[in-house]
Amino acid sequence: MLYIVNKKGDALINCIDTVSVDDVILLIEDAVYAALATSLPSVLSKPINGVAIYALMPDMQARGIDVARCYKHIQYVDYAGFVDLVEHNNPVRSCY
Amino acid sequence: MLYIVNKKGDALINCIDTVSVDDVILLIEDAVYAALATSLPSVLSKPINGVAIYALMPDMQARGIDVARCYKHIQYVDYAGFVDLVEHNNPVRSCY
Amino acid sequence: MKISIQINASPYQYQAADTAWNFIQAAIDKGHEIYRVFFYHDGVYNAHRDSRPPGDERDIVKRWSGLQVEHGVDLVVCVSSAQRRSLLEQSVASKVGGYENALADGFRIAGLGLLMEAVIESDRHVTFGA
Amino acid sequence: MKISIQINASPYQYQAADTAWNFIQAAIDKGHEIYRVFFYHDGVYNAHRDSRPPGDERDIVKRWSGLQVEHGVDLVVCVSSAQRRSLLEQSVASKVGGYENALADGFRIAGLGLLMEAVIESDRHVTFGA
Amino acid sequence: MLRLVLKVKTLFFIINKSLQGNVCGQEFLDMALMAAAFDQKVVLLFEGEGVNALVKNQCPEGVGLKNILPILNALPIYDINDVWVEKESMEVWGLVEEKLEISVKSISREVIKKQINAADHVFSF
Amino acid sequence: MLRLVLKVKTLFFIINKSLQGNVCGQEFLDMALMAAAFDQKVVLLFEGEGVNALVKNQCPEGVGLKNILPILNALPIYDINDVWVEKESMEVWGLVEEKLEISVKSISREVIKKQINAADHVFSF
Repeated sequence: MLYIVNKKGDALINCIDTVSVDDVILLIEDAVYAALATSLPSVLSKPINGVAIYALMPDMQARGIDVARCYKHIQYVDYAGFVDLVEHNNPVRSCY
Repeated sequence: MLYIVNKKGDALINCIDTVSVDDVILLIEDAVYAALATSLPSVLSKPINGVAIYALMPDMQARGIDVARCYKHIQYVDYAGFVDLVEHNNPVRSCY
Repeated sequence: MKISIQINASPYQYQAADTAWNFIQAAIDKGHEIYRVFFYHDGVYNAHRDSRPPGDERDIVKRWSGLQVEHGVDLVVCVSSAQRRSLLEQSVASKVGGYENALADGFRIAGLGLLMEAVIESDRHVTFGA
Repeated sequence: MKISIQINASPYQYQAADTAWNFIQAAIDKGHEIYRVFFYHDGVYNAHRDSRPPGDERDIVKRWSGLQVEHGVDLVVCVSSAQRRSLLEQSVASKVGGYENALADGFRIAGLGLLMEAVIESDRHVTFGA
Repeated sequence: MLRLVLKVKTLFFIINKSLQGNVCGQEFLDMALMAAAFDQKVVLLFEGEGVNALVKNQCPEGVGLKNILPILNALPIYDINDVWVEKESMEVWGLVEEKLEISVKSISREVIKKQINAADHVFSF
Repeated sequence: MLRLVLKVKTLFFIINKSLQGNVCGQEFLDMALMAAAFDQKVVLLFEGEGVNALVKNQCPEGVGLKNILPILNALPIYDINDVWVEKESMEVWGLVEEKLEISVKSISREVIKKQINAADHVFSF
């Protein structure tokens, strides 16, 4: 199952509450801020067992987010990769 | 200073981060759910020193929220009371 | 006291327009003056004449128009927010071939200056957003 | 594969319409079929002809129209969402005296049945919201 | 509704926010009703904050809004019989079935998740 | 802009969310510019997640959006010189002034709060 999350507040928290092994999370739009390593613990501070977490690179670049400042367990895709994630996972759940 | 908060996620959390003594928080619309006592700790579980917290009763009733299920340190106003809070506090900050 | 109101959210999809309306009624009942209601961002959708909600639901656009008729409240729609969101001033619409009658009764279209004037003249400014 | 898309948010105020558009371009580039784009809730504001953003910004409504012309993508606006949000079908507009030309080129207005048909026929359904 | 549909898909409609205060909840339920009219397998799932949408004694009329309880009560008429609530969310919000307006199936997160994973499409709002 | 305004009010414009991805940030800054044109005392405050709006090297053009950095750079031209960031938020997000596009005053939450309490109006979006 693919979760597409576009905000880092409740939308992401609710998503994390229900993910399980083999799920994939894609952070888009303002949710990419959740990829940033913060000084306080944040919802994505730690890897989630068996869950792949991606962030949409064009939305990262739009916001000037440097990959070097992000959690190491986050992976990155462009829009073509976004399409691939949709192709290879089903169902698709949008969290917004 | 009066905070008018209409959602219980980031909007309320950011508000709680910056309130100080003599501030007033008014929960409206979906933020009234934050008045409900939950089994897990929630952002309003505990009173905040010197900060009065109100919930808009018509929005509570619209959602079938029983005052008996809410935290005891929450107070209630109707729209006339909402206007009074605006009259007696300044500035007014909307968090949404 | 003098209160100015700002509406930043579209009607129906968010409760902002409803909450603002109930607040304004209560403020007027208490003898306060609503100096102006300013519609900004997606709030401009509150002023589209052609909104036709089902008969068993409140008509938010008509309700605003009624507020202007009954209490003379000044309803101002931001011109630049409005152009992006398909609400054209009559003169612009006639020039570009758009809908000349798009704005509902009781509203007027103007610039951000009218928001600033309202805020400067008012004791309180209350924003209702999404 | 066949992908259907649903847009639930207004343009400009939210990134949903932009993200969806970029996604659709990439999907078409990869040879997938966009079975239908269905505009629901405030998403119907994407179909208002009179939207006039400043010249240095993207024109979201025109961009959708272009998608229909270039790739034949079916753009469907939900009729009941649309009526609440000031977008009337031509026949209704002519009856009630509204804007008969409100719908931008390339869109059509229809019922929720067309969303269901799209979902049943498609391998994937992706929703973009506020 | 008489209609020739060859495929039957399993569609989850997930409510994890408030249904009140705006028209989105109503419009979301319309989608589920239409899916049922197309003879699809429809599951309506309430989880997270969404479970609060089911409580009795909602009076949105007081703030001029439409009540969604009549739509919930009419679900069986539209052949929507799979109305699930997430057990864990009920506990967090201190809800028990007697406090709810309609009868639902209380199911654990883990079991729900397995079912969703096997669904064809998931709708949210 | 020549204009007779008798009252000067202190107006806080608080940015505590992303300025990118939509037109709201731009429209919000327009409000601050207009307030300055009316000779009001304008403070633009970045706090919480909003501090991220100030970082260098934003490329919204890649997703077809407008860049807001030119507006931020033009603030002094519009006589907006009080651009504050909350110190604590900078620390949470791991930001230092060199990473920001424009020069700002880094101020503690406590000091900011006292100033806001004395303001006439607060704008948020």
